[in-house]
Formats: sequence, structure tokens, C-alpha cells
Amino acid sequence: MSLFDKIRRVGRVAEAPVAPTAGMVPEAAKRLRGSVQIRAVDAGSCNGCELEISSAFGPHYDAERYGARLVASPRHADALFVTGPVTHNMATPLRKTFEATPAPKIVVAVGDCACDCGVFKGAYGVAGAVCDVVPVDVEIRGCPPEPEVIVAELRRLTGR
Amino acid sequence: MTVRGGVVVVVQVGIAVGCAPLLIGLLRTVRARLEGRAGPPVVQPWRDLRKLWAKERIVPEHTSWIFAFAPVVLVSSALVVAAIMPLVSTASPFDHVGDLFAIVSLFLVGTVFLALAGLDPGTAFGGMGASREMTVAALAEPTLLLAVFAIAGRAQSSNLGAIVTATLHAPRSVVSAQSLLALVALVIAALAECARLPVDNPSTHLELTMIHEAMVLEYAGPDLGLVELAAGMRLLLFGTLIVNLFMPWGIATRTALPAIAIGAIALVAKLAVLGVALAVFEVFTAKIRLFRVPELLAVSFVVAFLAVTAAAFLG
Amino acid sequence: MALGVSAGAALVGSAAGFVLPRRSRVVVASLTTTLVGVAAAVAALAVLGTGDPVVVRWRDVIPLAGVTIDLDPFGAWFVLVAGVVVVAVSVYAIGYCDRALAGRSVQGMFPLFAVTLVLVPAAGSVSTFLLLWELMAMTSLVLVAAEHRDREAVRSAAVWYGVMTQAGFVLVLFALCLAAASAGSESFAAIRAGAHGFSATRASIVFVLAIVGFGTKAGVVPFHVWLPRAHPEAPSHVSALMSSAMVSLGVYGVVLVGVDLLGGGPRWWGLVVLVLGGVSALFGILHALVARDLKVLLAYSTTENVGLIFVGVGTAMLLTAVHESALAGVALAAALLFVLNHAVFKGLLFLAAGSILRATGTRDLDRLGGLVRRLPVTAALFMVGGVAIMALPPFNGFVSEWALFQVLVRAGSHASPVLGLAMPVAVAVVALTAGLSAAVFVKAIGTGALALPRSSAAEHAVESPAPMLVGMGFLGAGCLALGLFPAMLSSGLTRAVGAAGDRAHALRPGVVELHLAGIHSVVSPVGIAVGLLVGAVVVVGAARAFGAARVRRRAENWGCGRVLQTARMEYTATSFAEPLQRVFDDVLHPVHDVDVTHAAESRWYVDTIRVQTRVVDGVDQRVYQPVVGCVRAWGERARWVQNGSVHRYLGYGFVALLVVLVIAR
Amino acid sequence: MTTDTYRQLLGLAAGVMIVAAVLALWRRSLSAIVRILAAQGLALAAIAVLVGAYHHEVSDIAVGGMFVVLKVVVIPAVLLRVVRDTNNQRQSEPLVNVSTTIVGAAILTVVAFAATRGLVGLHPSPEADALPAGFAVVLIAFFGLVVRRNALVQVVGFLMLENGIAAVAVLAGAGISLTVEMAVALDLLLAVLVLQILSARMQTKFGGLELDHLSELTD
Repeated sequence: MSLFDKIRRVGRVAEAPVAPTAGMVPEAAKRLRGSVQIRAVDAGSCNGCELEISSAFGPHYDAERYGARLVASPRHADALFVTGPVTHNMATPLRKTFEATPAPKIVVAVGDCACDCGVFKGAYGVAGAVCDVVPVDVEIRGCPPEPEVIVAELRRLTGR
Repeated sequence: MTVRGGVVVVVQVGIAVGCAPLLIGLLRTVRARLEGRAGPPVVQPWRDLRKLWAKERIVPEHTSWIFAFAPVVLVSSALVVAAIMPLVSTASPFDHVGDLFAIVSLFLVGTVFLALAGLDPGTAFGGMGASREMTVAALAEPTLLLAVFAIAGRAQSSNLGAIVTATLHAPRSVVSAQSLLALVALVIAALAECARLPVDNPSTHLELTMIHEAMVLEYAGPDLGLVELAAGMRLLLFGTLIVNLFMPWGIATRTALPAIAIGAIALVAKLAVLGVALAVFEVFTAKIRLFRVPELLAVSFVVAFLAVTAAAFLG
Repeated sequence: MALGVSAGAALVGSAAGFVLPRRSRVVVASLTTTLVGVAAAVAALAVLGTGDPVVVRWRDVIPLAGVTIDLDPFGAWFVLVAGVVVVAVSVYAIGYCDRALAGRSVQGMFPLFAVTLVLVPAAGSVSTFLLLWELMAMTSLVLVAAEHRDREAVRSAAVWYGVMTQAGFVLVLFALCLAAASAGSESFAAIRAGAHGFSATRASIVFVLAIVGFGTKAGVVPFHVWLPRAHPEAPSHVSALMSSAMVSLGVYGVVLVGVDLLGGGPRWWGLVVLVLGGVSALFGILHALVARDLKVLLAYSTTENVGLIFVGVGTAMLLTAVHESALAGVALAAALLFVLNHAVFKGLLFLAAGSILRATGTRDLDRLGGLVRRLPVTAALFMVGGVAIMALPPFNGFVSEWALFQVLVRAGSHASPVLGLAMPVAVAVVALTAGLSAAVFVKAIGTGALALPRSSAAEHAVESPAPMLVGMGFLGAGCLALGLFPAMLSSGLTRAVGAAGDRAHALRPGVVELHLAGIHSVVSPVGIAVGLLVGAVVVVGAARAFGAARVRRRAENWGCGRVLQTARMEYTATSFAEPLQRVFDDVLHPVHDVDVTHAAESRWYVDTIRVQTRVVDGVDQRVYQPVVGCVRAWGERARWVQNGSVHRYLGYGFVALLVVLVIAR
Repeated sequence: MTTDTYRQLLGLAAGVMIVAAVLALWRRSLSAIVRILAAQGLALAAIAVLVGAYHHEVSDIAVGGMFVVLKVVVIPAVLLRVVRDTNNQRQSEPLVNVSTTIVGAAILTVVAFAATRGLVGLHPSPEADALPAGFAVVLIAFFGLVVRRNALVQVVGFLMLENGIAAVAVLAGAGISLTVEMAVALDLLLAVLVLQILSARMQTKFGGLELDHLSELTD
């Protein structure tokens, strides 16, 4: 019963919608028609970006209302959210994940490290940025990117 | 089979296919609202299906025809159940095709093929999911059969048409010890069979806690769409089963078109209520530990058994 | 007439098996055995079709008693069961028998075993029955021991089988002789006529002896211990015959004595059969669940299925005892239908197991896998058998399980308190068994036929020769045909039940729908099958119509990013069954051995850990092993009697003679 | 109220009582068990009120009202306080595993039904039909007492046992004297209070409610 009270007290916490980023929509995203399932791949991140992604799907930003959902297998996914610079150990798994995803698929590099290795550029354990391993369609900048930015980019992909 | 009988079947199958994703969508939306989120629109699962339909088909290497065949069997068995179960009218022309025992067996056909498909790629998680799914099914199945026994006693027949008609004629028979016990057992078993909380969490991302999801990790594109559609249909059909066994009011007893329309509206309304109730229940429930699942199913089995005993003694 | 052909063919085949050279021996012996089966099935169908029994007496074949053949519709049902299986198995044997199995003794005995199987239910008198029964026991024993030179386990299995089957025979002998003595005649007809004159005690003694004796043959708990020993070690075509046809004869015996000859009995007879059946069903399926040897799994599953049949028979007897004879007829019909269906799918499964064994050299499910690609036909047929035994539509297991379930539900609503108490429990047992058997056969199919091969033997398996596939295909088609059109057996089944006990139109004739007399529930297996087919066509058609991709891309397995997949990563049969084994810990009592080897440097470092889990058969361990140990101990103690002196042995003989003379005075 | 409706409602309430007894064997969370006890008390009260309403016996309705106060409100509240004060909200592994316990409960129910057949046959009436359920609750609760280790669960088991007895009394007597029932209820309240003090002592002494600790007292 106390849970009922809490639900009643809290009400809706989801914030007002963020406007989608303007710009070109990738060809693959158009074919998905409003439903984007996402598989997150941590290719060597510091987990900062993961926190922001999970926060984007949390109650406040609620990315799920725009037709996006996190899924458990790249086979179910349309988009890969790759975070972090790609380390040597994660290069092969990342390639395999990309292989395992059915077309049409979108690769999103989330965070500065994923886009261009960020502060880890040239580090001994780093194989390169995400675009050096798999083709990247969308880049989300920021260290880490704010949830609003992630949600805005997501809305561009889902078109909702 | 008359034309109007055909209409009944088409309407039933249409509702089962058309509303199954909406039911899933309703569950997600209501859950989201209770969690303080806005949630996806109710039609989102349909969008997901439309997208999956247009995607690439991927078959893992080493798999056999079973893997490609299983989703088809899964959906097909659900379609047959939708055709023979009285969803909107008790005068379904296919009522004599199958009784409750056959319906339970048809659901098991889907479960078995999906479990085989989970084992087919030879991955550890697929095998794990199949093993757990069969453990749950092996224990939920007897509960369903026993509950069927308890309920069939009421109408002296295990054909759903006869049971529902008998209930409509003697509505008070629903309010009895054996009905209550059978209802409790049936609900627990149905939750287990549909892989819902507290037995399985359909939205988990952690493979080690998965039951149903672990089996379908390898499916992609249209095949995955079929599996998800079948999961939705299974939930809808179990919901309809429970609704029709315990509160069949509104269902058509003839095949006249207005009656069918009323039956369809009543069914959709009842399913919506059931969906909201399930969503609320899921917000309040945590998944139980895997090795407590058999205990829960043992409880449901015993409750079903008590229903049968009560039916035999209190009769 | 047809039975004569059958017997003649068997003698010819047997002679050919002993005499002909190695090459032609197998083919001739097998084909004549096929003729045995065909002729028997024809004879049985003729009797079932008309209802007129076939009675033949040869006075001079055996001194004093002669041989009496009296094939009534009830017996004909079992002749049909045996005949069908014999046909399939004998065709299969053409391809299967090589090396040791092509030897004289096996080929000579095989036709004889087959003919005893089809003739036992046709026996019309006690002496004929016992003669055929013993012949069946002896020939099957020789066949079980066929590969005794290759494997030690075969010898032990043969000893167990021999002892159990002879012990059973002795009890059957006592039971039937007692019945014959009480009736004053040894023909079954006379016993049947005189049965109501038996005192209650005497009838009960006959019944108890018979149920233990025949129960041993049928493999019900606690007399099942020979099944998991003999079935795996016998050649697969022999185990197929034993597990489908011979085990059915155990059921035949129980029904013959309990229902046909003695005409039912007090309530506790039915309860005894019911309890034996229920315990067997649960015990069998639980041990099948944890078995990793494919043929042991099938053997335990036979115990389970016979248990379910016994549940049907017990219900029939209970219903007779409370004077519900019409419903009793239906219950018996359900049991008989189950016997036929079980024979067909279990025969198929054992034959498929034989193919797998031949192709891979192993029966261990944890070392099989991937056979669906190497042995496509065998694996597909194995799946057919598996789906049938799981009681899924549209195969035959579903029909018999449905009928049994309906009978139990209907009997549960009877006013009698015994039924009111017993039926819910029976339904609970049947339901639990049905659920568990699904898990068991998903395990067998999934780890045996699917996934990656777990050993090089499984990886290099080769498909079986054509005759084996034909034999299995015949039974596979039988699974489907009996599953789709069970009502085509309606009149025959009704006659069989009528002859055995009560006259009732048990199974209403009709092509599409399946009705049982006095039960309102209806099911249409054909309808379900057509529905599934139409559904599948609709799904595939919709996929085409709405532009889903037709081409499938083969891609590497998604294993959560792991770099490489090997068969060692797969779930095995053992791991598949582990959660359920854990659930039934209290019943199965698995033995866990953990063996930790410490590193030489320090005992804080572990070198290897070996974990072994075994499930032992509780009945075997707690009941039989002590008895065997006791017998062995007495034997050891009695060894002083045998000291090698011939004079002493002659002395024993002399003393024995004197004792006999004194007693016989 | 027609006899048929009456019979069915009685059966329903009796069914709730059995389900509650079985669920109490399954749940591990102590507060959940106390709530189940309250639900069972409510079903019991319903039985008393039903019997009273059908036979127009005011005393039975009064007994029902008293059950509501005592078994649905007061005793559960007392027990929930005990639960709140303990540091361990869940009971430890029972002596016999849960699945087996539950199957045992099923067997006991059948035994109860079988054992009371004669009684039911003696004087067939709607009350007599529901009687076996009360008896089954007694047996299940007794069984629970035997296999559980936690002091609080033992108290709940004891109270369920009492519920079963009360149900049998109400059903068999079809009109129980209010004074007798009052006396029993007061005894019960006293017993619960004593047990509460005892469990509080256990809590301070051993830091838990596990009964196995008590064996230390023999040393």
C-alpha cells in the first residue's frame, strides 16, 4: 500500500520532450519507421557514457516514449550504441557484434572517446576510434554526452 | 461450416493477432505511467513488428531446419488455439476440433519447438534458456491440466464452448471453492507459461536471469517478429481463457453479427482491464529467484489439486 | 489360417537363420519374419473386423494337453500390436544386423521370438499360453545376450533379465495353474465360465500372483529393474520388440487374468493396479529425466508408459467394481489404445536409437549432438517419435493421452468415494508425467540430434542403410496415421473391449471427431493437424506477401561476443536436466562426489576439482541389491558342500533319493 | 440467500482458508505470512457471518465481528510489530524443503476430506460440506508447526490451527455460544501477548527468532 502512496505522490516525473536534432537522417534509420532497438556495446569506456545512456532511458528523460528500447542481443537490435575508445581486446567482439546485427543497421558512436578516442588517443591499449573498426553512421559528442543530447539524437533516428 | 461461422473464426483470429501486440503495448505503457514515465504509445509493438518484418533474416551457422521452422509452428499453434477457443462466441464452428486438453497441448507444441530451437545453435545461453523453459513448462503443464479437470467437472465436458455455456446458464457456479482454487492455480500457471513476472522478467537484459528471452537470443528480423507476436498471442489467449472461464459475460452464444460485435467489444474491454491489472501487479512484484520458481509452481500444482479434490467432495 | 502361415514362416525363417550362409542368412530370416508379422496382423484384423474368434486345437502336438489356439478380438488387438511392430522391426533388421548380430543364434532365434510375440495372445489354454510364454522368454534371453562376447555389461544384463523373467514365469505358472485347478479345466473358456465359482481368497491369490508375474514382464515398479539393464545392452531391434510388443504382453496378461478370466474383482484389485501404475509412471519418468544413456532413458520411459496404461486398466477395474460397466469398457479401450500407440512410437524410438548407436557407437547423450545434419532421416524420425511420446498433436501419443485423461476426469465425477479419492490423484500423476515427459524428450532430441556434435564419433556419423530407414519410416507413418485417424480403429477396439469385459461402443466411429462413449468432450485430431498446416501456410504466405526477406544470411552464432564456440560450451543432457533434478532432489536422492586434489606446494592451492553426480535407482539399490547380496553370502557359505569329491556328490544324490522315498512313502 | 448461494459462499470462504494455509507454507517473508494470517481470519469471520445470516443467529454474526476485530486487526498488528522489531525479516531454510512441505499439505487435505467423510455423511448440510476444509486447515497448520524453525512462524501456525478449530466449531455447531467464543478469544489474545514478550526476549537474547537457538538452553 505504501508503494501505491508513493506512485500517487510522485506522479509523472518525465520531463518535457526535447526537440530532435536537425540534420540528415541516415538511410537505414528511415527504413526502421519509428522503432529503434538498441544494443549498447562498451568497447572500453570509463562507464561515464553508460551512466548517461541509462539515464536517458530512466524516468526523467524516458527515451522509450520515442520508440527506442534497449535490448539484450544484437540480433534484436537496429542500432549499436558503442561507447569508449575501442581497446585491443574489444575490437574483435565489436566486429562480431556488428556482424551479428541484421541490416538495416546503424552504428552510433556515443561520447568523445568513441568518436575520436578522446583523452585516450594514442594510449597503448587502444586500437582506435569506433570508426576505425566498424562504419559509424551517427556521432554523439560529449564527455560524457548529456542525456538530452542522446535523446535528441535518438529522436532523429526514430523520427518521433 | 456456415458463412457466419466463418465470420466468427475470422474475427477471433483477427482479434488474437491484432490485439496481441496492443496488449503488450498496453502493459508497457501502464507500467511506464506507474513508474512516473510517459512510456511508449500503445501501438509501439506493432511498429516494432513492422520494422522487424522488413529486416534481414539471419540464421546462425550449425542450425538445422528446426531453427527456421520453430517460429512458424509457434505462431501456427497459437492461431489454431485462437480459432478453436470461444473468444467472441461460444458457437465457434471449430469448438469440436479441440477441448481444453488439446489447447494445453497446442501451447506445449509451441513451447517444445521453441525450446528445441533454443538448443539448436548450441550456444550456452540458448541451452540454458531451453532447460529452464522446459523446467517451468514441465511443472506448469500439470497445473493447467489439473485446473482443466476441476473446471471440466462443472460442465461435464472439457470443451470450452460447453463450459462457457454452462457458466452463462448458472453464473453462481463460478463463486465456489473449486472455482476459486482453480482460478488461483490457473493464474500462476498462466503467468509461468507466458514468461511474466514473478517467474520470468520479459524486459531483462541480463542473460543469466533469463528464461524465455535466452532461447530467442539468436532470432533476428521476421523470425524474431513471429516469436514476439506468438508471445503476445499466448498472453492474450491465456488471458481470454481465464476471462472466459470465470467471467464469460458478454460473449455471444450465437453467430449473429450484432452478437459477435458485442462479444468482440466485451472481450477487448475485458482484456484491457486484465492488461491494466497485470501491469499493476507487475509493478508491485519482483522476480523470484530461479530455484524458488519450482516452489511457486508446486504451490499452484497443489492448489489445482485441491481444486480437483474440492470438486470431487463438495461437488 | 493366417496364424498358421505366421507360424510356418517363423519355422522356415528360423531354420534359414541357422542353416544358410552368412550373406543370405540375414535377408531370408528377416523377410520371413516380416511375413510372420504381416500374417499375424492380417489374422488379427480379420478377427477384429468380424468379431468371430478363431479356434484351433491340435491334440497331438503336446501330450496330454495338446495346443489350443483361441483368438478372440481382445487377444487379436495384442496380436495386431505385436504384428505391426514385428513387420517394422524385421525390415529394419535387414540393414541393422551385421558382425556379431548376423550370427546363427541371433538369426535363428529372431523369427522364433517374433512368432511367440504374436502367438501368446492367441493362446487358448493354460498349457499353450505357458509354453509360448516360456518360449518367448528363452528366445528373448538368447537375443539379449547376443553381444555377450563384446561387452561385459551384456552378460550381467542377460543374467538379470533371465532371473527376473524366470521368477515372473514361476508366478504366472502358479497363478494360471491355480486358476485351472479351481476351474477343473485348463482352457481359458472354461476358466472364464467357472470364475464366479472361485472363492474370493482363491481368486485374489490368483490375481496377486498374476499381477506380480505379468508386472515383471510389463516392467512396472518395483519389478522394473531388468528394463534399464537389458534394453540398453540388447541389440536395438530386439529392444524395440521387447519394449513395445513384449511389454504389452505383460499388460495383456494382467487384463487377461484380472478382467477377462476372473471378470474384475473387489475394489482393491483395481486400486492395486492403479497404485502400481501411478508409482511406475512417476518413477519411470523421473529416472528417464536424469538418464544420460539414450536407451536407458527409453527403458525408463517404457516403465512410465506402462504405468500410464496400468492407470487406465486400474480405472477400468475400479469402475467394474462399482458397476459402471459401460464406462469401464471405455477406460479399458483407452488403455488398449494406449498400448497400440505406445508400441508404435516406442518401437520407432528404439529403432532410431539403434540407428544412432550404429552410426556413432555411443548411446551417451552427453557425447552425441548435431545428428540432424549427419543423419537427417533418422533424426527426423526420432523427432516424430519424440513428439508422439510427448503427447503432442497431431501424433498418436496425443490421442491416447487424451482418451486416458477424459476417462479419468469422467470417472472422477462418479459418486463412489473410492473413485472420488483415487481419480484426482491419478489425474495429478498423469498430468505431472505428461509435463515431465515433454522435458525428457526435449532433452533427448535437443541434445542428441541438435546443436554441435560433442564427440568425433557424432561428427562423423553416417546415415543408416535403406531397410533401416524403411522400417523406421513405417512406424513413423503409423504415429501420424494413428494420430490423425484414431476413430478408424473404433469398431475393432470396441470388439476387443467387448470380448475382454463389457460390451460398449467405446470409441464412436467417425473420421473427423473423436468421441468416447458417455463422455461429452470432443476432439478432432485431423482438425488440429489441418489447422496447424493451414496456420503454417498462412504464416509463410503472409511473410511472402508482406515482403519479408526470403533469403537467410548464415552468420556466426551470437555468443555474447565470445571469440570462439566449441561443443564443450554447450548444454549437455545432464546440465539440461539439472534444474528439474534439483526440484525432485527429495525423490531422486542424487549422489554428489566432489574430489579435490591439492597442489603439491600448498594445500591452499587447488590442482583439480572433479565433481560427479549420479542418480541411482532407489528400488534397485534398496530392494534388489540387499537380496542379491544376501543370496551371494549364502552361496559363499554353502560352498563347503562343493569340495570336488565325486563320492560326496554321489552321496548327496543317494541321500536325496532316500528323502524323497521317505516323504512320498 | 438461497441454500445454493449459501453453500457456494461457504465453500468459497473455506477455500480461501485452505489457500491461505498453503500460501503461509510457501512464503518466507515474515510480514507476508502475518498478512496471510489476517486474510485467513477474514475468511473465518466471513464463515461465521454467513452462518449467522443464513440461520438468523445474531450471536454468530457477533462472533464474526469479534473475529474481524481480533484476528484481522489486533493480532496481526501485534505480530507485525514483532516483525518490525526483529532484524531478520525472512525465515531461514525450513527443516523440510518447501515443495515437499506443500505436497505434504495436499496429502493432508485429502486425508482431512477422507477422514471427515463419515461426519459429513452423518448430517448433510451446507455447513457439513465445508467442514472438511476447516479440518484440513487444522492439519496443515499443525504440519507447519512441525517443519518450521522460526518462533514467529510457529505463533502464526498456532493461530492458523486455532482458526481451523474455530471454523470447525462454527460449522459443526451452527450457532456457537458467544460467551464460549469470547473466552476462547481472550485466551488467544493472552497467548499471543505472552508469545510476543517471549519472542522479544528471544530477540534480545539470541538476536533472532530461530527456534534452534532454544536448544542452547538445555546446556
